[in-house]
Parts: sequence; C-alpha cells; structure tokens
Amino acid sequence: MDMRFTPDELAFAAEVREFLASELDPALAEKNRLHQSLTKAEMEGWHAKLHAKGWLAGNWPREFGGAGWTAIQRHIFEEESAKAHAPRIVPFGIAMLGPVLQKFGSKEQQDYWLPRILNGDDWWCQGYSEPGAGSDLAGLRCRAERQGDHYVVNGQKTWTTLGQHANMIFCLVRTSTEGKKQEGISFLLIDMDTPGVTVRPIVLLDGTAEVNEVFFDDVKVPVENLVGEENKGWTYAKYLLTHERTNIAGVGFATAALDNLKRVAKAQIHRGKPLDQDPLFAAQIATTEIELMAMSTTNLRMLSVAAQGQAPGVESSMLKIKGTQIRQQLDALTRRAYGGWAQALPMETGNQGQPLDADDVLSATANYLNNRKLSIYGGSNEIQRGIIAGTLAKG
Amino acid sequence: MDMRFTPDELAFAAEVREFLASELDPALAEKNRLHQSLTKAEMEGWHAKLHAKGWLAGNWPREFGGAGWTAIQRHIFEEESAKAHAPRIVPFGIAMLGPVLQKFGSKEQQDYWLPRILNGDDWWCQGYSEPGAGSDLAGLRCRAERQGDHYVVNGQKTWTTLGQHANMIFCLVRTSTEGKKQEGISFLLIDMDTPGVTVRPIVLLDGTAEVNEVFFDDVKVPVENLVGEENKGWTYAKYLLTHERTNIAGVGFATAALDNLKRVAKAQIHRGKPLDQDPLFAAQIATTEIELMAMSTTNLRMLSVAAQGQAPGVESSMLKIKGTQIRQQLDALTRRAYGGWAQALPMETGNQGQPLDADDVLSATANYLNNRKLSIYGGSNEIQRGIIAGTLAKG
Amino acid sequence: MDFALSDEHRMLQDTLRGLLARHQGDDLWPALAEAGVIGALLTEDEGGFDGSGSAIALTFEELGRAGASMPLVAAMIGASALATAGQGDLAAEVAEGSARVAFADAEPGTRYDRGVAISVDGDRLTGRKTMVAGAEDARAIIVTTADALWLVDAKAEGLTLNAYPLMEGGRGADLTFADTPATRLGALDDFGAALSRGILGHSAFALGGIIAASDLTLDYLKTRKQFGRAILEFQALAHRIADLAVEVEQARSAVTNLSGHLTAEPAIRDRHVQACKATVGRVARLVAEESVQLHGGIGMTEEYALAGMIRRLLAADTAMGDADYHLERFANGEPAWA
Amino acid sequence: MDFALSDEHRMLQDTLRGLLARHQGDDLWPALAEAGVIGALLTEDEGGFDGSGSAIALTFEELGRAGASMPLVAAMIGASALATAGQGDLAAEVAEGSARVAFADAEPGTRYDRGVAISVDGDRLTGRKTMVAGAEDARAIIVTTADALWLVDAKAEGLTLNAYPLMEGGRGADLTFADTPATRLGALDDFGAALSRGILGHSAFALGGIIAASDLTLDYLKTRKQFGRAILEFQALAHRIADLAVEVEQARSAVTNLSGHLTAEPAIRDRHVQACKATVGRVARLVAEESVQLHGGIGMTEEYALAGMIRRLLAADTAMGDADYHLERFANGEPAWA
Repeated sequence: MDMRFTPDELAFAAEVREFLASELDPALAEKNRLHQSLTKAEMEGWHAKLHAKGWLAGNWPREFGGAGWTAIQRHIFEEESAKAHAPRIVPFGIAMLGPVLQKFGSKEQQDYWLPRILNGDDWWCQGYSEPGAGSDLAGLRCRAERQGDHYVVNGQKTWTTLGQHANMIFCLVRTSTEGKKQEGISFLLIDMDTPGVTVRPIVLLDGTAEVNEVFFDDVKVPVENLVGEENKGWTYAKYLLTHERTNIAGVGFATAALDNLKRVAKAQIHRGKPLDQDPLFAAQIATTEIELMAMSTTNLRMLSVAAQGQAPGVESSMLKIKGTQIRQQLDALTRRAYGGWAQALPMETGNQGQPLDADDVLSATANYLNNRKLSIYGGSNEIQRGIIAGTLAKG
Repeated sequence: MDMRFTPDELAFAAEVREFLASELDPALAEKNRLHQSLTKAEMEGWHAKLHAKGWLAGNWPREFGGAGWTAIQRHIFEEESAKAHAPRIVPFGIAMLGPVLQKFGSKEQQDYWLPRILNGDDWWCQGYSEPGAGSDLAGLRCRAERQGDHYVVNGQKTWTTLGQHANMIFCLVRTSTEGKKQEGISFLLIDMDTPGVTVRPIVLLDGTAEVNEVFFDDVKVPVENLVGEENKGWTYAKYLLTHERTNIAGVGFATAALDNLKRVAKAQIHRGKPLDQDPLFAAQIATTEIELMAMSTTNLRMLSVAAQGQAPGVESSMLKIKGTQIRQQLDALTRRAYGGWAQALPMETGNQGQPLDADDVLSATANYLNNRKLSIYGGSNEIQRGIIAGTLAKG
Repeated sequence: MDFALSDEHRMLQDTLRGLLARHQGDDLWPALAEAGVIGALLTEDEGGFDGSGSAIALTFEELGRAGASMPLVAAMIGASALATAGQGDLAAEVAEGSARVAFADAEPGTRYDRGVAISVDGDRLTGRKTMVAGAEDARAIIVTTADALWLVDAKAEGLTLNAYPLMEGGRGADLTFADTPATRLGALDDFGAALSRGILGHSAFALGGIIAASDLTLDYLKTRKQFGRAILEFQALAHRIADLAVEVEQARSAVTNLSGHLTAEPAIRDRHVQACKATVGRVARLVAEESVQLHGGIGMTEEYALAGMIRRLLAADTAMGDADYHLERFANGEPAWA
Repeated sequence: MDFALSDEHRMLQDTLRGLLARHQGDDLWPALAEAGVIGALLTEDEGGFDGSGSAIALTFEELGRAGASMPLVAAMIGASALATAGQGDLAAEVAEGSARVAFADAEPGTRYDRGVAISVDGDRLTGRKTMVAGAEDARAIIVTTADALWLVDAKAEGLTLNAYPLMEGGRGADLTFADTPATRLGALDDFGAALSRGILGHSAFALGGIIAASDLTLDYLKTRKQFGRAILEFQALAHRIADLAVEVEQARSAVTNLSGHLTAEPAIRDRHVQACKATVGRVARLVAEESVQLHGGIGMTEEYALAGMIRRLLAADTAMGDADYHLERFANGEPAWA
C-alpha cells in the first residue's frame, strides 16, 4: 500500500496550480468564491482558456480532442480548480453529452458535434427530469412522434440548469408506450431555436434563477438528431449516470468550503474570542473535517480501482451520500458562524438594498440554501440508499 | 393554561414521598439504583408494603381493590418512586393481566384471580412473543387445541421477563388458522406447574438472565382458563397495548438517570477538572436534559387529555420513541463518563473477580447494554414509527 | 394542570385567524393593532391588557402558521422595556399601534456578542447594528450594548439607516451610529422579563412555521406519486415524517414550558428561555432541511409555499441567539441575560 | 497511489486467516508468535521484521473480524517502547513470543487523564491502574503516569493484582502500587510512535468488528422474515443498513489514513491518530447500536454471535481514549501524546 502520488502526478498537480495562478482572473475567482452567478461570457471565457491549453475535456480520449487524463489526473485537476475557486466546467456538453456521443453516436454526429462542444459553438443543457418524473426518471412522458424525416416533440422538461444560456438540449423522450417504461425512451438532440421551444426560469429559495422549465409544443427535430437507436435511450442515460461520476464526492469543493469556514470562524467573535476557539463550534468543525479526511481517502480508493480499469460500483452511491452530507454540513456551519448577522439574502432582481460589508455573509446564506439541492439532484440520497441496499441484498 | 399541579395533587405527591422515606429500605434502593437484579423475595416484599397501603394497584378501580388513581396521580407515584429508586412494580399481574380480566374476564375469573394478584399468591408472566413472531406479533404459532374440557397447548414463547419466578403465565395462543392471522388467537391462563411446561433462561449481552424461553409440550389447560371468547384474544391484547401505557415515557426513570449522570460527571476527572465542566460533555448532558424537559411536558399534556377521559392516540407512540431515545442517551453518556474505567462487566455467574470500588461503573456498563432493549420491546421504535405514519396518512 | 386555552384566549385565537385570513403585508399591522392584538401581548402596566405567556405563545404561533412577517416581537419587547424604564407614554402608543419601535440587537462581526461593533461614550453611541427588522417604520429604536438597553430616536443626529430585504420576508436595516445621542433605559438584566418574552415570541412564531412546513410536507407525501404510488407509502420516507412528528411535539412542549414559566423567578425562567430556544431552533432547522429533502426539487422553488417557510424557520432560529448559543449557556448554567 | 496489499502482506493475511480458523483462546498466542505475527508488527530495531502501518492494520483487522480477544496491542506497544528505551533484550523476547508484557494506561476516577490515581516519588510508583488487559500473564508491565512511561516487573514489591473478566472477552486487572520500584523508560512524548501504533491496532481491531457486525446484521436482515417477507425488504431498514455501509467505508478510510501516515512527522501523524480513533470509535458505537436494533431481541442474547461483537466494539472505542477524547484534542489542535 502506498498513499503517495507518483512523481508524474505531483508534477501534473504543480502544472495545474501554475496554470491557475497565471490564467485565472482574481476577480472571477472572488466572484466564484462568493458563489455569485457568473455571466455566460465569464463561463465561456474560462472554457476558451482551458481549450487553448488542451484541458477543457480531461475525460475525453485524445482521438476526440480530449486530454485523455487518468482518473487520478482528473481528480487532481478538479481538486486544484476548486481550491483556487476556478469556475466549474459546465458539465452538459463536456462531461455528459460528449461521452454518450463518443460511445453511441454515429461518425457524423461525432464529427459535427464534438468539435463544436470544445470550441464553444454550442451551449448544451440537459432535458431529463419532468414535473411528474423526478426520482422516477423512467416515468417520463415528453413524447416524440416520428413523422417522415422528423420527430415532433411535445411535453415539458424541468430543472434544466443554465438552460437560459443554451442553444441546444439533449433530451430523453418517449417514443413508445409499449413494454416496460424504460424501453420506450429515446435520446434526442434538439435545437432550442426551433419554433415551439419555450424556456421559463425557475427562481429557487435562495433567490437565484439558474434552473429552468423547457416546454416543447410541436417541435420538429430532424431524425438525424436521434442518438443511437430508437427506444434505447435509457441505456445511454444509464451509461452516463454510472460512468461519469469522478467528481461525485466533491472533495475539492468540500476542501474549499472547509478553508472558508475556518477563515470565517477565525474572524467572527464569540464570547469575546474568535469563534474557532469556542469548544462547541471547534468540535463541529473538527467533526466535519475528520469526516472529510476519511471520505477523501474513500474517493482515492475508488479512483485507484477505476484507474485499474474496473468500473465503479456501489461506491459512487456511497460517495454521493457522504459527499453531500459533508458539504451541506460545512455550508450550514458557515451560515451559523455568522449568527445574528445572517438574516438577509441577496436578491438577484430589483434594487432593494443590501447590508453593508456583507458579501461573504450573504453568500454563506444563499449557498447554504442553494446547496440543499446537492442531496436531491443527480439521484437523490434516498435513491442512492436504495441502490446500496439493492446491491447489498444481492451480494 | 395552567401548568401547576392542584393542591390535592401536591398533597398526594408529598404523601408518596413520605411513604417512600419511611417504607423503602435504603439498602434495597441502593441495589436498585445500581440496577442489580433483585431477588424474588425483595420484589414481593415491596409489593406487600404497597398492598398494605392500598397502593399496589394504582391503575385498578376501587371495586377491584385498586387505588383508583387518576392518570396524574399514577404519574406522580411513578415519578416519585423512580426518583427514590424504589423497585418498579412487576407489571404482569397488576398493569397487564388485571385490566384485561376486569374488562373481558368472567365474574368467576375476576373473583378468583384479582385478589391473588394483590395478595401475591400468584406471580404472573407474559406469553406473547415467539421466536418467529416478534414485531409481527400476530404471526404467532403456539397452538391450543380444544379436547373436551381442556385445551392442549404446544409451542414456544420467548422474552418472558422474570418468568423464572412465575407460577402463572397469560398467553396468546393460536386456536384457529382460518381467516386473517389476527382472528385465530385466544387469550389463555396457564399454570406453569402443569406437566409439559419448561422454562429456560436467556442470558443477555450484559450478563443478566431476567428473560426466558417457555416451552409447552402437550400442556393441558382447563377451558375455564380461557379469557373472553375463543379467537378474540387479539382484541384483548390490543386493549392492553393501547390503554395501559401511562408510564411509557419513563419520565421518572429518565430523571433518576439524569441525576445519576450529573453525579458521575461531577466526580469523574477530565483534563484535570470535573467532567461536568468540560464544554463538550456538558453540552451533551444539557442537550439530553433539554429534551427531557420537553418530553416531560409532552407526557403531562397527554395525561391531562387522558384525565379528561379521552383515549390516548398516536401520542403514546411518540412518547415511546422519544422516551427511549432520551433514556438510552443518558445511559450511553453515563457509561462514557467513566472512559477507560468502563471496560469490565459484572458477571452474575461464576466467581471470576471484579474490579475494585467499581460497583457504579459496572452498573453503568451493564445498564447501557441492558437498556438497548427499551427501543425493541413493547413494540419496537420502528413499529411505533409505522403507527405514527399510518395515523398521519389517515389524518 | 390544564393545558387547554381559556375562553378569552380561544377568542383571541379566532380573532387572529380571521384577521390573518383577510389581511397581509402592510395592512396587517393596523388591523392587529385595531383588534387589540398588540395589547394582548402586554400587561396593564405596559399599556396592554394581558401579557401572559399563553397569549404571547398563541399569537405568535398563529402568525407563524400564517407566515406573517412583521416585527411584532420588537413592539412587544419595546413596549415592555419602555414601561419598565418609566417611559410609559411611548409604551402606550406602541401598545395601541400609533407608534412603532424597532429592536436593534444583532451586530456585524460576531455571532451573538453585544458591544463588539458598538460602543458607548457617556450618553452617546458609536458603531453599527445590523438586521434591525422594521427600522424604516420605527419612531424609535431600542438598542442593546454590552450591558445595557438604550432608546434612540429614529431622527437622532448621527444615525444613518441602510435598508434591505430580510430572509424572513420583511425589511431590515443596518443602523450606523456616529456619536448619536441615546437614553439609557437600564442594565440589560433589568429587562429579563421583556427579553424573555421576545424569545417566547420568536419561538412560538417558529413553532407555527414548523407546523405549517410539516403539514405541507405531509400533504405533499400523500399526493405526490412516484413509481406508481404515493411517496408516503415508501417506508423510509414514512419513518422520517414520523420522526419529524415526534420533534414537532418536542417543540410544542418547549414553547409550553417557557410560556408557563415566563413569570417564574429569573433563574428558572432563564433555563426555560434557553431550553425553549435551543429546542425550537434545533427542530426548526431539522424541519426546514427535512421538508426540502422530502419534497425534492419542488421544495426548492420560490413559487412553492415551502420556500418562504424555510427562510422564516432559519430566521427564527437565528434571532436573539440560535440553538447552539442557548444550549451553551444552559450547559454552563449561565443566566440568559447578562 | 496504490491501496492494494503487497504480496508479503497478502501472505500474512492468509496465514492469519488460517491460524484464526484453527486456534482460539489460550492456544492462539503461541500460534501467532510461532507464525511470526508478533514480529510482523515490529520493525527490525524492535526485534521484528516489518512494523509497517499496513502490516499492523491488516493483522488487527483480521483479529477483529475473528473476534479474537487478546492483549496483542500491549505486546506491540510494549516491545516498541522497550526498544526505543534501550531495553532491546526484553523487546526481542516479546517479539518472539517468549515473554509477555501488559500496558497499564487507564485509571479509576478519570475518563482518560493520566496521573490522577497514580503518583511518582523518585523511582517508585504509588496508586492504582485499572483495566490492564493480560496482566495475569505478563512478565512486566509498561505503566503510564502523567508525563512518563515506566517499566515495572510483575513480581515487584508492593505490586498487587486483582483480576476479572473484561468486557471484550479476555481478562484484565486492577494493579495497586505501594511504593513499587519502577524503571523510567522516558517521557511520554518520546513514545509517540509506539503509542500511535497502539491506536492503529485498536482501530483496525474495531474495523474488523465493525465489518463482522454489519455483515452479520445484513445476513440476518436477508434471512429473517416478518409480516411474510425478509425484513431487508422493508425500506426503512434497508436505508439504515445502507447508511451503515457508508459509515463502514468511512471507518476503513480512517484506518487507511493512519496506517499510511504512521511514520509521518509527529504533527501530521497525530492528526491522523485523532481522526482515526474519533471516526472508528463513532462508527463502532453506531454499528453496535444499530446492529442490535436492526436484529431486535435476538441481537441482545448472549447465545448469538452479536453479543461479543458489541462488547468488543465498545471496548475498542474506550481503549486509549474514546471518540470524544480524540475529537476534542483534534479540535484544539493539541498533540496526541503529551
């Protein structure tokens, strides 16, 4: 057993840090640190810098223009990026659609769409969830009817993150109602400028509007935009869910959040002393830090198995649960560290005023509220428990 | 709203304290405080003193020789008794069988059995659970076949508390396998001296042997020992479960345990000071004390409803859950207060030695282990959650 | 022992429910004042006619259930403190609703210490208070410092106000004091009764919100279908809602305890102040987080009624010391107000 | 990065599994010594041939899985400390199994303080140590005082021994010292390496027990039927066993972390000592309590295998500082051994 990174990995980590130090605009990092919404241009700008370096698609093989990183390298990149408060790479094109096209798309689809993802020609969003199909994703109803050389799509998608910036959406749609509900689903690429597509923002309880509803009303989609075979979409969607989860534990985000919490606890006064000297609060920080130390190693154990070519199993569900628990606990402690000061929320709309010198406080409150989503989306923690128990029952 | 006891209730509480001060042998109280098993004679002696005072059957109406107390009086008696470390009244005759006979027994059964319970002529135990029927009590299989003027009983009961002292057992037995499983159950009184009855002790993980298995091998029981009607036993058992639960919250026991914990934490040294000055341990004590303060009032709220003649509903399930959580937390903290000193267990059998001056420590460890049962027996906390959720679903 | 409401208090409850069904936002305050609700929170000495724990608890529970956000706690603390300090005229105006006061307690840079961001020089205050609910509408501000309570006129020199929306729904402000003249009302611990009633107000308000959020969640679990059945039929979720129901009863009993011991001797009252706020704060956060989780995505949307409830629950925990703050003082055996 | 066992360690694991299947109780120690297992726990300087974190972790995990109760941790701490203090001869005898030593750490009247019940006067000890595992079989005792480590001969004058069964299954003793001659081995913090390996031993032993108890519980849930189906099919129980599985991975990673940082600089090693014991202790108690609860009544009976596992889990948490003790020191940024 050897817990150390190899010399090559250490050199790679140094290169990532160097890149971040020279290319990441401090103002952008600060905005990101405060969990403020980035503009489309800011996100595209960061993508462009990474693309120039050849690092935008760490998970893609080199043949498709990716960096072809190992699981460990991707982990290092994600962790260093999170610690430096770099923008997160928008995952929909790079991390989600890309691998599906590479595995199941036609040569034409690969040649056309993959370079456009890297160049930033398209901004993709994801059309999976529907109002009636949340945890029960396969219960989706948005339907696509084949009419000649088009599908005609009708229905609704929801929780479409950053859909307001997108020109393209990849959707799971129902093409058949026969057999098991998983069997009538297809994977379709839809141009959002097509007549009949409407995007409506959903404001969340923290006041942000980063997710959307997308409505389809007789939307015509060319049949060449079908990925793989008709009625096999569930297979492609599941492939995504089980194979593109290297960052599911969110170790980098948790590390950055822990650093921030310690900084806040050192600055906030409690009973006349810095809060980090309060035994009860210090114990809560320590409890979470100790959890993170262990989870971080669980993550590495899993990566080291993945690096040897074995597919991750139930471990990704375990990391999802523990990872979100830790991040939510860190967010909760950070908000509570501010005590009576944390009673306002930043409002993205309207000019209704804002407390003085309180950017960090507002960010802590908003971030706590916003990150309640972590244990809900991408398969809620209840769904993950079901997956673990199901595996245990068989084992 | 008025949270105060009435003058009559306060006078009654004073009378109970006075009685306990004069009648309770300090050596017996000390033995009880240390959770050491009492002898049969000690328990019978305490019953006799209570019976002489007319207080043995606080829950029975006066017409049957009971004290006819209100729910509040019973609460006061139980709380004062627990705080004084008086032996708990063995519940099987007084609290369980008595009310069933009073409600469903024949005149002959009442006249014969009830005085014998008060006089201590019979020691009753309870034959409900079976190895295959725990939470699923109605799945019981121990069967009684009518043969002339006798039932012939075959099968097994388990978790028979203090069955080693008993000469009588009231049993749920299967008299029919037709219809729903609840419908073929009868309530039978069985003399344990009948040929074919075997009692085998079950040693628990704390080393005590207070529960037993009882085996029935062609045991002949006279038909006059059937309570109520054949195949209606489930109704009588349920009556017991919902109506005789005044002390389900265990407020008195919890209060005594909290007092003991505070005493231990004052004596144990931690980082050179009494443990109760350690911020983390003090916070854990405080958390539990605060829970107890609230639960105690929930209990009184429920009693005050019961005192107005309304049957308690889902509240008794809530009190069971919270009451056991609090007691188990107090027991856990008390054991942990001893730290490195709490690594031995008293053994009831064998003369294998015992640590010096450690009666309290041994008691804390054994009691922690033993009281894991609180959330299992009498309807496990999982069963209680099901009851609550079922009620919420209907409401 | 009797936990039932008296006839008067049942009437008060009916009045409140009627008012809260008809009035919202800016309309609500005058309606409550006119109906005598502010008076019900205050004793006769304070310009009111009741002021019992029971009246306070039921009033704020109803406000909490309805999600009415307004600094009524400040009015209650203010009028009571003013009356105690011999400022009966202003107290009476507050009691009848013709004047409003705000309560400036929280400070930037500290969890719940007082006097970190604000200092006293003679009869002048310098520094900052934050998150002062209803400051824009107040005629005067009651201000806490390290060990005392002060009265500051809203138009006093050197006082500047910067207002913004509060998480709970209303508006608050940062108040900056620059050598601002103030009237010392007395030492902080002279006002234990007034401040403890503030804790009861926030706690009962939270209790109302706890009940509203858990009721809404239960309704959702009964109606929402996934995998072909109501999600309340999934046992793991059913057990979690059952555990929430147990905790809701704990919160109710904690409020009952403080309500019943509001006029007990200070040492006993303070234990109930701390136990109540610690219990209700803990349960409020638990219910907030579990309600969102049990709802799933819909529970995070602003359009759905839960969002406001969540924010009010967090705000009620945070106001005047959160669960951890009061737990720590309870554990140390410290007084609530010193 | 490579978390797999080396070939040597896989062989050690096979050897252990074989021995543990064949030997129990008093037979086990000589068998382990003969197979070189004690030597695998020690470095060459200490009379052994390995002593790596990985060897220690896998050995004690196997012992923990098998529920073998025996004071092997004391032998490891003892031999390492003796070698460090220049008592290489006795260390070598311990390493080869011809001599046994006990480790006297816990004291009556205190959670985990040292020097409360025992005091030093020159080269003599007076007072009491408690819960000393394996004291009856020891040739010598390693004794902690407030700031030092001592060696006491088992036959030393003024030393009396009172033995009894320990919760974990073996036997322990109270040792009473009355002006008993002792050899000072050095200051406590000179032995950080030896003591940290003790923490790893107890933690890996607990990890083995955690795995055994959760496996047994899972098996029971699969087989036990209530209401006509296996109780693992009840979703509320299924989710709880899933949560346990997550915590078991946390415990494994905590042991891996300490194992991988056993020879790191003391400040870093100590953080892992504390994090490991805090994590494993917390999970051990959780698994103990949840296993009993998920089993129901059968889980409380001495006849069933779980009973011994529960007691060993509690004992492993308790030994050399429980989860709370190490959490507090981690939170304070204190060293593990001082």
